[in-house]
Amino acid sequence: MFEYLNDSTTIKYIVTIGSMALFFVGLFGLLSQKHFIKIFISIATMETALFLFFIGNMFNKNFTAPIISEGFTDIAKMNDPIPHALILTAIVIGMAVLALGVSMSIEYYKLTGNTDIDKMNEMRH
Amino acid sequence: MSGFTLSAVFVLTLLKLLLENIPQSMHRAGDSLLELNSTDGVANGVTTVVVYFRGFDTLGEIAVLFIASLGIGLMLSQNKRCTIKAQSNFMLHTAAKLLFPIITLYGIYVMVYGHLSPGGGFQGGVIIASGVLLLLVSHRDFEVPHSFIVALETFAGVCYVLIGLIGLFTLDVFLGNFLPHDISQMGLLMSGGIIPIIYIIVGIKVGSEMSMIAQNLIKRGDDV
Amino acid sequence: MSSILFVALPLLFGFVTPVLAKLGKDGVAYASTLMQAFLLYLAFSLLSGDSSHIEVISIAPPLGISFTLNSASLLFVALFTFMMTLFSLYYLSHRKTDAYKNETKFFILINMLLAASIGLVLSSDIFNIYVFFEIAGISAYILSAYEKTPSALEAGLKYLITGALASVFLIFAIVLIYMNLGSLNLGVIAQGFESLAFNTKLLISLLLLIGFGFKVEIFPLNFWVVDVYQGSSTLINSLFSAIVVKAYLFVFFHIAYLFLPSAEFSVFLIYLGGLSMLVAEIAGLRQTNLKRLFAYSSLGQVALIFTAFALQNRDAIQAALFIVLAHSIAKAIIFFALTSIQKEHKSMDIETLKELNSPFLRAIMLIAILSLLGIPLFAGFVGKLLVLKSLAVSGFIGVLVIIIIASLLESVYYFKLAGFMFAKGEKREALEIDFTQKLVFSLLAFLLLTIGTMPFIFSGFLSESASVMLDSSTYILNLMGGR
Amino acid sequence: MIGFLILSLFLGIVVVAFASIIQKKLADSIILFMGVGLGSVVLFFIFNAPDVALTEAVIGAGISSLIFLMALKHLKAES
Repeated sequence: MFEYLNDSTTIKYIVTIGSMALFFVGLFGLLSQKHFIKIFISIATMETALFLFFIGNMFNKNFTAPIISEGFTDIAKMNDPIPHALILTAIVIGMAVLALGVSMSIEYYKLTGNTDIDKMNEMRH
Repeated sequence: MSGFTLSAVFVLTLLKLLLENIPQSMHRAGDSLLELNSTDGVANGVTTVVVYFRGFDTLGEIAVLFIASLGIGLMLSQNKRCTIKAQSNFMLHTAAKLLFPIITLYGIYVMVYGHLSPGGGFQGGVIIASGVLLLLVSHRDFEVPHSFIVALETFAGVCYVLIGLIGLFTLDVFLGNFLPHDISQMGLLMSGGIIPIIYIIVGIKVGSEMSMIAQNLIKRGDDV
Repeated sequence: MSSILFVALPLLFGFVTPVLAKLGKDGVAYASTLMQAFLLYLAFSLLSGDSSHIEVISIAPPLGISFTLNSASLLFVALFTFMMTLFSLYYLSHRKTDAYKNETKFFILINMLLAASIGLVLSSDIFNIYVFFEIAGISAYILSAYEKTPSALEAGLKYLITGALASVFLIFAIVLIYMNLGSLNLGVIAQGFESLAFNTKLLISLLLLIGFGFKVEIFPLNFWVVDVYQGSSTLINSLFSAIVVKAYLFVFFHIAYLFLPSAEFSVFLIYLGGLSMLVAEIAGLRQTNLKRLFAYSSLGQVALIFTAFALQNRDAIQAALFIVLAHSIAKAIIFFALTSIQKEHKSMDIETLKELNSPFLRAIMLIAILSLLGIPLFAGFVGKLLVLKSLAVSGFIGVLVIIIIASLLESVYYFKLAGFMFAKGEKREALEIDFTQKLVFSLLAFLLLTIGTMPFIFSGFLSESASVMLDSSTYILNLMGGR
Repeated sequence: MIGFLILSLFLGIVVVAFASIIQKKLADSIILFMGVGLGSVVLFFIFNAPDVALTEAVIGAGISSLIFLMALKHLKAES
């Protein structure tokens, strides 16, 4: 079904356009939404978009996962493991920052009753 | 709608620039890494990269988790803890008790087999922490033993740096693989020298940090 | 071997601190200061050693992460360890009366900040730079929200959101670099960067500029800085101003010298720097809160350093390094002094300076302000003069005029400040400063005067650092040879 | 087949992400965000990156959504 989509260049186009669309959704959310949680969701969406963009572009459908196991020992036909390692690191770091942000916004809400990023103006009076 | 226009213009420009020259397949650092990978006797290429070739990144990463957990503890700390309200549903209570050992076992499996199959310290640690999370949600009076966790995370952090420094002094390489890592052992549990050990240490660290984060977020008192 | 220690020791210290806390809070405080003093000793013994301090360390040699310690990065490492040690010394006496809550966590955070700043400067691997970028960022977010007042939390949140956004763009740039060049090592990237298509080069440079632009506080992306300075506690501002920004500035230009797409891009950077300085000084004019005012002054000075670095010739970089030293020292003095004042007066309004009754503090602050202003015989003068000179030599008369106008605007509010400090009026009781703090202040002021009166002591080393920073081919050679 | 799979997953993810962003009720928004995480897990798996897929499953779709949900307990639930 839809065999013409299986070409590797086409896959790269799909990945690039799709992940940039996701990036756009995140950026749009960041610029248009006000609630802290929404802002953090938007940032997480942007990050996910980049991860998909990277892994998807480095993907070769004729290759295998970079794990040597029975029947899969041909090193020349494995996907590059470095992007996987980088994205692994980036996912964990992104999660840590988001968790910190969420806890800060909880405290901020407890103190001021405000969840709106545009109404953060403790210092303007 | 100005946000919509702005982000649309930005992303369309990005897309135009990106689509104009999609990178060709070429020889990348990862390919040479894969060739070297077999000399370490570790089956999972990603594990070799994460723990060995880019070990300093992983050290930085657990430092990030450590600081984040510390910061969350700092932000949400207060004298008043969440009081025990209604006892949770009996089914939930029992199911959580039954599931927790299984989740932990699975987490340990993912952690220990990180150099042979997908998974490893991060994933295993987080899986164990999600088991703790389940207990925290279902058992209102359950608390993660604080001093035990502190001891655990300190032990893991210190071990990581010390193993790195031992490598530096014996092989002149930070995180050098000073334990025997024979290629013929590949695929066995005991293979890969220090790599599985470090990944287990990372798992302990990640698991304890994530448990603390979960505990702090759940047990935060409801009002000020 | 030693360059790993600069990062590994503070990290290790951070990891063991929760257990060290069992010894008592004083134990942690003294141990932390001792550790920083040891790093300072290490840095200075390297500085005074033989002149060619080039050291490349590869972790997992063939393809792993490399660290490069050369004259340029050593200068910054020495500056950071020096500033951090003085900060700890100041805090040691400050904490007797006014300690932070949960002090052990505070010590962990400042040591992590130190490790990350040093790591940023030393690292020769773009993804490793991202990791240190995040460590420095995340500890700075927590430090600025440390006091958990509404304004501190607001500052922390603003810092965190902009920082998270910056890291998204930085990851984007790294992703594109790896996709197009197949490596993360700065040397390999620098070699291959020239051969890329123009659009890709432009895209990568713009993404790097946006990513680092948030952190180096450059004009359209610096809206968050002032609020962060005002919301965070005064003592911590000295770290932001003296260490964190400097680390980001060094990394940004270190990368820019290795792969800048074209000469037009660097002209763009020069104008951006001039514009940022002008905007910051105009906005600084009508501030009445001391922290906010000095935040704007920081923005102005950082923009000046940015312009000087962007000129991309040896004299300008030497000038930039002079301003880096002068600005770090002066801002440390200012924020330490403001901490002492705030402890006594509980207010940061500009009017409090009128009531200040401490001839010592007034004199010290005056020295710092004169240095920031660029009065002859003070440290700031040397750098500013050299920047203006190299701008004139390179033919950027427009930027030269902008910077002179901005400096005049700057002088308006500095003189206003000095006027408030020496105004006649009711004084409070005398503000006592204890011996350690006096020592710290005097050492910093002495350094400012030394740099100002005898710049030739430093200029040799600074010009060597400048040429090392600019000389990318040697850097690449060392990096590749280190394998 | 693989191209079609990738295309449809991307379409789904983008639509779900957009819904999650514009959703007024935060609880719905977070659940939809979990959906984005799940979709990307499948994509990562298709892209021969099982390690990343596992990480994204436990962290991206698991823990971080739970963190958001925990936060919801404390915050105003409407945006």
